[in-house]
Amino acid sequence: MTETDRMLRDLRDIWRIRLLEEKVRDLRASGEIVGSVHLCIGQEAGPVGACDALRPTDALFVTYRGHGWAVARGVPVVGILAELLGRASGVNGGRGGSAYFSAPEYGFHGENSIVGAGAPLAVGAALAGRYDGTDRAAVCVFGDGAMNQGAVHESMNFAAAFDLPVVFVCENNGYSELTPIRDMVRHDVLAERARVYGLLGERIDGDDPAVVRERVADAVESAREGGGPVLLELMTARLVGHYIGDAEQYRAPGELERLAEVEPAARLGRALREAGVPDADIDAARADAAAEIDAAEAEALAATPADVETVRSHVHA
Amino acid sequence: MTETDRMLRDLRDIWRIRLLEEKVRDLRASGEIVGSVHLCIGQEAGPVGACDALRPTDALFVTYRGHGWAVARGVPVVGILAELLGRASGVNGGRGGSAYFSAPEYGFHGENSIVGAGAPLAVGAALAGRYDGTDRAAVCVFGDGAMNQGAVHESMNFAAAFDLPVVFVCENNGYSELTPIRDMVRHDVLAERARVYGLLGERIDGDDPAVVRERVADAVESAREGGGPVLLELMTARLVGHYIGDAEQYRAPGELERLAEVEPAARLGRALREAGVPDADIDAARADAAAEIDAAEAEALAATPADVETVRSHVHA
Amino acid sequence: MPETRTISFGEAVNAALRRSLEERPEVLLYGEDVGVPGGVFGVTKGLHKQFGDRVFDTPISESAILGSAIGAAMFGRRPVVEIMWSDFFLVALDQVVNQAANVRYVSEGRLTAPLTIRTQQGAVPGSCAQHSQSLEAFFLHTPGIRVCMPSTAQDAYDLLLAAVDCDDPVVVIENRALYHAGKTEVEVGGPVAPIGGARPRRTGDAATVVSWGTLSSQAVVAADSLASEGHEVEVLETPWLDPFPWDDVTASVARTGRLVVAHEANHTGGFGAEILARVAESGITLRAIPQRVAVPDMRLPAAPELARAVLPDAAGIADAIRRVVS
Amino acid sequence: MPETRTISFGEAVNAALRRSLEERPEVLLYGEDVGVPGGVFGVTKGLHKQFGDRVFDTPISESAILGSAIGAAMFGRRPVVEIMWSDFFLVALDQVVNQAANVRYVSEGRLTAPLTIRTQQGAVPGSCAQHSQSLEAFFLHTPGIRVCMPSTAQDAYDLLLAAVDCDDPVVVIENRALYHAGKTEVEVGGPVAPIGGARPRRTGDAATVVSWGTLSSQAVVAADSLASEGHEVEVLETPWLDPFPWDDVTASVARTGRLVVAHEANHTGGFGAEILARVAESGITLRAIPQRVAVPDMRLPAAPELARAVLPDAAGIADAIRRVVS
Ligand SMILES: Cc1ncc(C[n+]2csc(CCOP(=O)(O)OP(=O)(O)O)c2C)c(N)n1
Ligand SMILES: Cc1ncc(C[n+]2csc(CCOP(=O)(O)OP(=O)(O)O)c2C)c(N)n1
Ligand SMILES: [Mg+2]
Ligand SMILES: [Mg+2]
Repeated sequence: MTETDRMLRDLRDIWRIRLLEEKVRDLRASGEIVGSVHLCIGQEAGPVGACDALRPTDALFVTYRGHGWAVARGVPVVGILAELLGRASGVNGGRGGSAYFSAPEYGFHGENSIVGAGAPLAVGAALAGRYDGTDRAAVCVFGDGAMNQGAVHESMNFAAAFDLPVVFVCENNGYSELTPIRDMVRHDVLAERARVYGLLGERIDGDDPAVVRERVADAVESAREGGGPVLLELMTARLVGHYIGDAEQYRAPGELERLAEVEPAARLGRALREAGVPDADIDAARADAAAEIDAAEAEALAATPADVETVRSHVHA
Repeated sequence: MTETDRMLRDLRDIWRIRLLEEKVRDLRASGEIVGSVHLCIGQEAGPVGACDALRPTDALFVTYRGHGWAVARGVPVVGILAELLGRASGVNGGRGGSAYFSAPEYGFHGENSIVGAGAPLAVGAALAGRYDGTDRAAVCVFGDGAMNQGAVHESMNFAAAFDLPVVFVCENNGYSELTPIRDMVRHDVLAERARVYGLLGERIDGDDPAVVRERVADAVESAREGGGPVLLELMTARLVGHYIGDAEQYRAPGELERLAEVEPAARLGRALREAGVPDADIDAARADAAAEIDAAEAEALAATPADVETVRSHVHA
Repeated sequence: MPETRTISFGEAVNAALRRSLEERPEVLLYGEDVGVPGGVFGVTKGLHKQFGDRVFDTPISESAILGSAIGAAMFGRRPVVEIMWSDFFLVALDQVVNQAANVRYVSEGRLTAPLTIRTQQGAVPGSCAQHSQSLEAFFLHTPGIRVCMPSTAQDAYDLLLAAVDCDDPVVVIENRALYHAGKTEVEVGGPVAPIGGARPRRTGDAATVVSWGTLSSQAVVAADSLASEGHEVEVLETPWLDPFPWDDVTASVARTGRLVVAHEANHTGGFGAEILARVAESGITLRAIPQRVAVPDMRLPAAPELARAVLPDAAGIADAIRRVVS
Repeated sequence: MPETRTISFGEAVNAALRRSLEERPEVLLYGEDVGVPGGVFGVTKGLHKQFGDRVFDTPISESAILGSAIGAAMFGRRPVVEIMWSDFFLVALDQVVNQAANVRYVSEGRLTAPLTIRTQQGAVPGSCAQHSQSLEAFFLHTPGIRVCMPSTAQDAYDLLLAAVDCDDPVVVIENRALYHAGKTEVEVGGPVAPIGGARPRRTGDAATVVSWGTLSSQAVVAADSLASEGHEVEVLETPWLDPFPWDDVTASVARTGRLVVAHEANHTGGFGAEILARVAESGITLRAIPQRVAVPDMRLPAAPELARAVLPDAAGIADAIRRVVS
């Protein structure tokens, strides 16, 4: 694949996530989707780049802000939308909802709505790989704020002590809910926390899918080869509220305008134009994504509601 | 006070702890003391040096291995022994026992039997000082193994984020119960963990009371003046089992013999002799301590048992 | 100076916090997003502005939040901290059960931990299994901790003040569905009541319904519908769960001979079991088999239709009442 | 090949672990000090030697221990992990309640977490308030988790094998006072039983005593002393608490009309409440007020005399039985 082809594909994949999230926002506004929803608008380059560096057998554990990671991992958009809409055909039949769904058949081992709690699970997935003959790597995604949660600390040390192939991906979008991370730490280069556990840590541009792809690929490879876990801090920004309804009073004046100029879709579009790619191709990346998302929406909306008859099944084996 | 006077006093204080612990061991063996007991034999220099650098208004939170800290902080030995013996005159009337007693009237805010759980409490003591007009510092003591507990991580970051005057004292005795710390971390200079929170960290000789005194005094002063919390890693060794009854199979051949030569009482005795202090003075340091401990034992043994009548009081206000 | 205001549940919490901060210099208020942003539900709005650094935001570190509050309380502060969802207690329950609950007892009162922990819980449409549990039973099995669960704006105000005034650790469990659910008249500024006490929400002789939290209002709805069927049912709300008003409950059940308990927690091991057990132990002869209305021992699904199928509600309570009165 | 061995409770646990590791390559065994040192109580001795890196020590990181076991279980392993004291669960309860318990339900069975968590609990002379709690009620109020509490060497062996075999997360609560308390004949190597089931330890028509954990043997002692007073009492041990043998209990109570429940956990909100509640709901008419024997809602003091004054024992159970039979 040529460099520009890859960039075009990345752009399309970014749009697939962006447009899905915009759709979700609209469906939430219209009341079709109910409950708390955390959009990843602005943070799409991370999942697009990272998932491209994973094998189908690798494990992926993310947070409540996980729609983009699910899409990038290959979970069908219709299954995600149906899940958020509470349809029987949702990836979890409506049980997970926006903030806690999984689709292991696509290598997506689940969102988690407890900050930091996915980290130990990912460590376990990597641990299993030591015994089952695969060389599975596990990727665990969480936010900047999660770095201050005990379970994340324990997981990094545990994975380091046993050289487990875990790549910890910290999406640093500058805020934990409504509070800036810089006010909650004395030293705000979170990637450096890796060093003390004896692992590699790096702060990278989280808004460039090519950078993310390359660094995650290196990290996964090194971890898989026994080099120990890696912590990557993806510098990014969310262009929307923490949850739908967030008044975003914590933003500095002009912050959103400034962010809009450097957000990944705009950046990649500019780069493609600079590389001489015709506008039509660039527009097509978005249009293709839009067509997919629109079709998925129609299909999900038409799907049958979650099955009340079986609501009590699967509590136990 | 001259340097040698101070050394003599330190030696006597080390012996006060050592002989208390030996007494406790004997009373445990004879069945007068019942239950799990964690001795600090070999680790006496830490408490002796550190407590000397504290003010009466400072806060001190330690672990189940806390007898030595209590003694160094000024808690009467008879109150400690009575507590371990389950006497009404024990510092907590027998409710705390060996592993969970406190004596706040002496600035000893308690042992804790949950690994790492005292750290957040110490942070709170320091936090209170920000509002109550004191410039209280809080000292929190835990072991090497506790560094891998989530609550300790959260506490260091929390204290760092708010520049709270907390001195975290990690007594690195090489083992967590029966497991060597080096096998449980990839990078074993634990003091370096401080850096990532933006705090000062230093690994020091934990078996020299003068070194500990000086470094803790500096740390407390810097923390008190707003310089942020400090982590001190006191390199030390316990000369006995983790608990009474520990078969110590994890020891390397000759380990205990090697340790016996560098343990703090022996070291300080040698240093005093080298400084020309007469043997009689050196022996008196021990004899004074022995007299105090023996008297305390007699008094504690003669004390009335814990009061069963009031066993249900103080569950609530 | 007592005064009546027409305010929401959330505003009542805010008013109680403001008053506590005003009247007691030793009160601190902190937690995730409670300071500058004024709380994710807007409940602590304006307090950071008014009280400066006595009201602040924290890292996402529940063990440090709870533990530091205990430590500060030992040293004369009276912290009011927030755990944003009761589900999040579980990452730090040690600080409540092994630390806060023991401070007074083990030290024979030499150390105390007068802190208040505000949280909120319950299922609302769309909330996932990790954000919808009702966990009061965990605290009610932890001696040394006081627990309340206000469901009216008046109680949100009164109970929070009582909690702050209490010298024991108190867990105040609010409910996010109630924060902005409408305004009612609330008397503010009156004397601070002691902890404890029941709230008769409706009187009657046909049966006793005991409930707390959001189900209290559902119990009243159910009782009203039973009234239209000719059965006047007593609804006893028990917003204080520890101390629990055992005498009020047994007195009512002794009169009615019929008992229904409704809670939003899971059935097995929920506090409803304790109430049925105590009534059995009281020796009262019931005239009908006692009933519990609760979540049928499961995790809660996110889809609203699914959740609705298993969450207790007025209809379920009415059915239970019918079973005891018929 | 079934065979009978005379072994201690601790050795029975060891035998079950060894067999699990031998028969199931997907079993891993880990926790603090369980590997090279063979466990702080010596229960896992020899297993690291025999099974190498399938048996290992971990950092003091309960969240990582539990969470990694869940993650590994999702990927085909069958981890058996240890939480050294049940009190220590509280630093990481999230991983049990918010994680393990939800895996199967929320994913509709696409993901599962067949892990076993071994722990031990209870008060022994001298143990402090942070090392003596009985916390089974927390797990029993958490749907999705199975819970058992063996009190005999045979059950220590059988139940652990059943737990490892079970496709749900199972919490196995042992007791450190029992590990080395003497040897009994244990049949090892037989077929693995399914989870669940009651253990009648004594038969009689005068009353039913339900108990688990260390109090089971105390209940038998109490019943024996009542026999000498002319009352033959049924003692039903229920080492499986989830699933709980409700039918066995109600059948026995229906026959005796008299119920005593004894547990070492605190009274209020203990599982005894659930049993009294279920019996009340069963419609059985009791011939005496049901009794609970438990810790009287407090923290536990370290001094043995103090603890003895409040811990339930055979004498207390006998008194309770006397209250129901007289
Ligand atoms: C243990 C726990 N504490 C608090 C919360 C509430 N909460 C949900 S998201 C969030 C902020 C997380 O911030 P960050 O880790 O930076 O991730 P982001 O949302 O920015 O992606 C908080 C505090 C939670 N879900 N779990
Ligand atoms: C949360 C928790 N986990 C486990 C234990 C059991 N435990 C008691 S002491 C100890 C070892 C602690 O090692 P370290 O921190 O190095 O302190 P040391 O005992 O060497 O002084 C362990 C694992 C505990 N008390 N609390
Ligand atoms: Mg963030
Ligand atoms: Mg150690």
